[in-house]
Amino acid sequence: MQSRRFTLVMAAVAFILFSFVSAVALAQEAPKSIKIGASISLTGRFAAGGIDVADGYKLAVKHINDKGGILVKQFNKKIPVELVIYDDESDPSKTVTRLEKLNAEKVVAYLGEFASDMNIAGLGIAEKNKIPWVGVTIAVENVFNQGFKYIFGPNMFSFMEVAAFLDALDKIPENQRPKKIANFELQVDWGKECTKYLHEYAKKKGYTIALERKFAPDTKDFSSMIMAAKSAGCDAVFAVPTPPQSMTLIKQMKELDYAPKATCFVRGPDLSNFWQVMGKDANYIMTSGEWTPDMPYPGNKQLVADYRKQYPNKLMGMPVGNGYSAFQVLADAISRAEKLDRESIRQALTTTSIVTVKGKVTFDKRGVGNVPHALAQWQNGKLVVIVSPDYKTAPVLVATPWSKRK
Amino acid sequence: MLEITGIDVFHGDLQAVWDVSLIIEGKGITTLIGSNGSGKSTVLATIAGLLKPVRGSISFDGVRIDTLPAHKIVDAGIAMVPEGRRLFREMTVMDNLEMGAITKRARQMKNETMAWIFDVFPILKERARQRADTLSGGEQQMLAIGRSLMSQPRLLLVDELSLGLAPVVVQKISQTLDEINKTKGIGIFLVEQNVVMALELAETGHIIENGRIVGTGKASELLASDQVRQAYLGMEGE
Amino acid sequence: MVERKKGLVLAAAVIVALALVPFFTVREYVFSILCMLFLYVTLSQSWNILGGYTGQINVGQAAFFGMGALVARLLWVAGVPFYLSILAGGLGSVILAIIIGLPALKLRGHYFAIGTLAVATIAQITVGNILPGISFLPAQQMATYSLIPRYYVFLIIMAAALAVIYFTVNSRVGLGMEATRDDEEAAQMVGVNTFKYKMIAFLISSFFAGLAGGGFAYFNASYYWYLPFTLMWCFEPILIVFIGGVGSFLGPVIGSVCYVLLKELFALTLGEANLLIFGIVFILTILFFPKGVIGLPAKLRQLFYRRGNVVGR
Amino acid sequence: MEFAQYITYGVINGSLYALVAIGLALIMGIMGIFNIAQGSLAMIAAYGSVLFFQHMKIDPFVSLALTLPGMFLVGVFMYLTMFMSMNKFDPGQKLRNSMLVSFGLVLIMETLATILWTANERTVTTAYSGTVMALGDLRIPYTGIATIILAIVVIFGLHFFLKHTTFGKSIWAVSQDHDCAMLMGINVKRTTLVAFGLGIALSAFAGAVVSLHTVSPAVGIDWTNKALILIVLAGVGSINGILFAGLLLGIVEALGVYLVGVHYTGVVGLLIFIIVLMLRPQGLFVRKAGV
Repeated sequence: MQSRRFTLVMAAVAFILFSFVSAVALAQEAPKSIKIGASISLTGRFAAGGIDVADGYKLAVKHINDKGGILVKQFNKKIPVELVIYDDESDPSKTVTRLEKLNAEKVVAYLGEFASDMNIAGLGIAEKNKIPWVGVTIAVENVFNQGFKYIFGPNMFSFMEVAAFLDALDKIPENQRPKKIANFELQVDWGKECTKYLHEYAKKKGYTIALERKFAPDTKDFSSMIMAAKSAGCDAVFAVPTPPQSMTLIKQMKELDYAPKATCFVRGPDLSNFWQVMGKDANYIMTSGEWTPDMPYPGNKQLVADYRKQYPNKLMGMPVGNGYSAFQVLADAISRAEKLDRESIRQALTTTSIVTVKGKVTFDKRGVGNVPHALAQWQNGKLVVIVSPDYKTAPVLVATPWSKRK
Repeated sequence: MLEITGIDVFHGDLQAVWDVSLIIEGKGITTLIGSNGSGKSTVLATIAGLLKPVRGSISFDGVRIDTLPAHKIVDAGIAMVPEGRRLFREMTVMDNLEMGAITKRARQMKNETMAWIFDVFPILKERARQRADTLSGGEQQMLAIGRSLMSQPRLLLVDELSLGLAPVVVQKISQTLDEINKTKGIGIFLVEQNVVMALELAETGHIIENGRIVGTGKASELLASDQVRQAYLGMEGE
Repeated sequence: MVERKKGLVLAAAVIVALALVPFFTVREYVFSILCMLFLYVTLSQSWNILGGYTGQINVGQAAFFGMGALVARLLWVAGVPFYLSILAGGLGSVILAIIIGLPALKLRGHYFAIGTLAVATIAQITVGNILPGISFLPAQQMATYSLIPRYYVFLIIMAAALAVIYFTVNSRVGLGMEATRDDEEAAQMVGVNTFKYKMIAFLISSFFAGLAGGGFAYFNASYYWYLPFTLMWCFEPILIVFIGGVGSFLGPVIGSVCYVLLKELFALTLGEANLLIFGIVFILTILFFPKGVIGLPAKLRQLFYRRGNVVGR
Repeated sequence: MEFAQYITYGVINGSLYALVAIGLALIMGIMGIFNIAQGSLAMIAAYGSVLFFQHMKIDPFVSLALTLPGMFLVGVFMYLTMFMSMNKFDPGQKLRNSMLVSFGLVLIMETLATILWTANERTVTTAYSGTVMALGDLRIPYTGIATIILAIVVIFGLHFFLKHTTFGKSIWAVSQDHDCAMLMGINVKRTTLVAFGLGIALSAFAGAVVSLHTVSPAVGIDWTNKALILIVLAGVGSINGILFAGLLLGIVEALGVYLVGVHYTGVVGLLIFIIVLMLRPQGLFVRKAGV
């Protein structure tokens, strides 16, 4: 009895397996459009940024296709874009199979996703499949020191965030300017890089790193770090916490009555709902200003208007603009490539120079993007750009002690 | 009066009781004897509502009870002392008794009933605040009986009273049961492997074998019969 | 016995047929998904020998999977041939299992389960703190990266795991394991050295989990060092075994096929709601096949012959 | 002084851990159901608190009046549709299947929350958040004080309910012997239904406090993990022990920060946990088995 079932089940397993394999093998499709693929976390831990990025891509595709698509010289006509997005469930090992699936569907390029866990797993696949990858939030410079040829990062990097933060400090009048910086280092490669550059740039500009403390991505209690910074007399704080961590950090800083003149949390406060959930405690907090709805670059107004129309209930987060911008870069490269093969598109990407909704994007030899270094600050319910190389910005506000805030 | 008419009962896919019909008089002491695995406990569990008959019916004082859930059967006046006592081990003696009086009818008279039970089993009063699993075997059996009596039953089902107890203790407890029956008029239906004890205590006896009733009669007559003596008392007939 | 032989022949035939797949298709997607499938079969079967056959619910499989991946990757990137690296990864896990197993296997039930979960969490945090960076393949290995050798590595690891575990559980050792699972105290009383069987199962389990980790390290072009230590690798093998049927040899195989392929299918077709639908299907499966998918034939038989109606337990 | 401040946060964190764990402990200890969706239910309840606060300005501790019955009904629904059918299994299989089913629930709730409320982190910032009671240099946040009080009241309240009320005792009786409870005339179906609903309703307390920290759809499993550690630390079936286990873990984590730094907090807590497990495998607060 037992063994009969063994045989039966083995046969069933074999059958299911082979029908799956053959079904996949037979599903060939002829490309009638420009196929671009992305594996994105639509569910799970990283879905917040993932869905925003996907929305940015989708809106950009819609805008291009409304105009008939991308002009491809080889065929001398406009070809519409077909964007294929698969969910990787915030699981990096799924990213690999999704990207291989997209490869099998003959996409001409990959678009990146939000969370670095997935991006890191994915870009190796892009490199080995020789498919150009236009990232959206790969802020780790080290990735680009590996000699990859197909990876492009049209976004702000660790060193740009640090530079923008110090630029903001420079803009504060001499008599009020913070001098001693507390660096809270997140124990991931991005945090390590930020620390490296913070030391390098601070030295150049005459700031001291008076305190350094490490924390992990799952840290939920920051009281010890805050107390240490307070007793070391640090009047500026820099960190790249996760979004929930930046919320907890601010709450605990208030509880422990620590209000340094400048506080920069690169992630978290850039979320559009940050003011909504944190209220006026978010005041004076600085964050990445890579993209905001108010930026005066061409096309940004329309992006914001169309997004608000399409998703009236959603707040517009920074990843939407970043996604939109990344797609603009790719579409530009495709039209300049004049052909629809992956190698030509890669070639075209290396010579990118386009003004997107977040400003001008170019790439260096490694694929590291050069984008405007911008920093933003929450000022009375609005995320205001305080540092930008391209236009006049609002003044930097120095934080007042908690007890003096209303 | 409990009337069982032609019930078939299954344990999963296995049939344990075949077409059993019994009449248990309300006032007296009745016993069902049989060897291990003969189906006698199954009959009891079916009366108490833990198992449901696939065919046949059970009624108590004219009311059909086999369709009721177990806790309603308690409400209807049938309480069971389960095999192996099954006390709530982590609770005190008091709390165990309180659990016996959970039905609405019983709860109203909880204090009076408890006083009576402490009367019947004075040792329980002494141990009232102790955890049930600290009692001796005999005390545990008393508590189990007391707990079931808390529900103010008219019929008490007792499953394997003598299991794991010393003969003296069995003797004592069965005497108490007899008293309860005589003074309070609570009917007792006893299921036992200890055939002699059961038949000496009971007025009427039934014999079950392989899930079927094979004999019925006055307890004293059964005790003397060859059938019982050969099968259960290990005495060869001459 | 004849039937069992037939089953083994069929199993061998399936393995051989799988080995031939690369000759019929070159689609890398097929390989990548089959690689994941083999990985999950290996990992869940390695969990099954300890959890299913010996009754020790290990919720820390990620520690052993991760250890295998860590050792293998470090050695491989340092220039050691990959097959040696992967073997070393398996041994690394075994060493970890010896260190952890000696005290941990004295724990029973929930305590062993949560204790191993704690070990896995500690491993994840520690590796994340010591190696916060990314593990890249050297550029020249990246340039020659191909999925086909990875496919065979996973296939071989899976076949080895299935064979070793099959013959172990069907031997005298297997009987000892099952005795340990069914009633540890009773087994001890009749003179079974339950600790020995638990340890054997634990070592086999960790070895193949480590090999699977090594395969994973060989498979991924770039990843974070802590990735193979994430708790997902603890939970998924358990789920898969329970879906398929715990303590049966084919359970993990069936569970993996259902879990990996169904999830993939849903993710490709259903977009944002795919986990919602998967969750519902998953719950319905568990409710209707409480003993796992392998209980399906018994369930059907029961439907046809069902007569008794039992309430209570 | 700094040290006292660490410990204060440790106590606050530990109380929150205990609040999350208590519902799981009740359902697991009393009913033998392993509900790994408990953290996700706290997540849903926390979203309830967030939404009530955002749209109607109702304080999370006040909106408990709404989230508690709401979660109770969720529990009743869960029990009737999924967990009731598991009563016929033996304890091992019941534990196993309930774990699997609740894993499915985790997936469903996470995805549903993402679709309904986006995956963005939320938090409730009330007028009093960030305000503290200052004892010299020691600063104790009022939300922390509320957390500690809530944990004490809920856990001791539950303990009292189970030990000293008739209905509580009957829940306890059912947990010890399901069939025998039936024979006593306890309406087992109703009792288990209410007990399960109660266990799920307890997640509303956790949710209210979690909403003062941060909540996003994926946090559920993290909270469940913490809760499991507490349950084992306390001993399965122990109710009061959960509070002490929570405080112990919170304080040990705080000490860990003091000794080795923030990034190893989790490791230190778990190492202590493993040591406790080796020395006292039945749990810290259980003599034999019992509530």
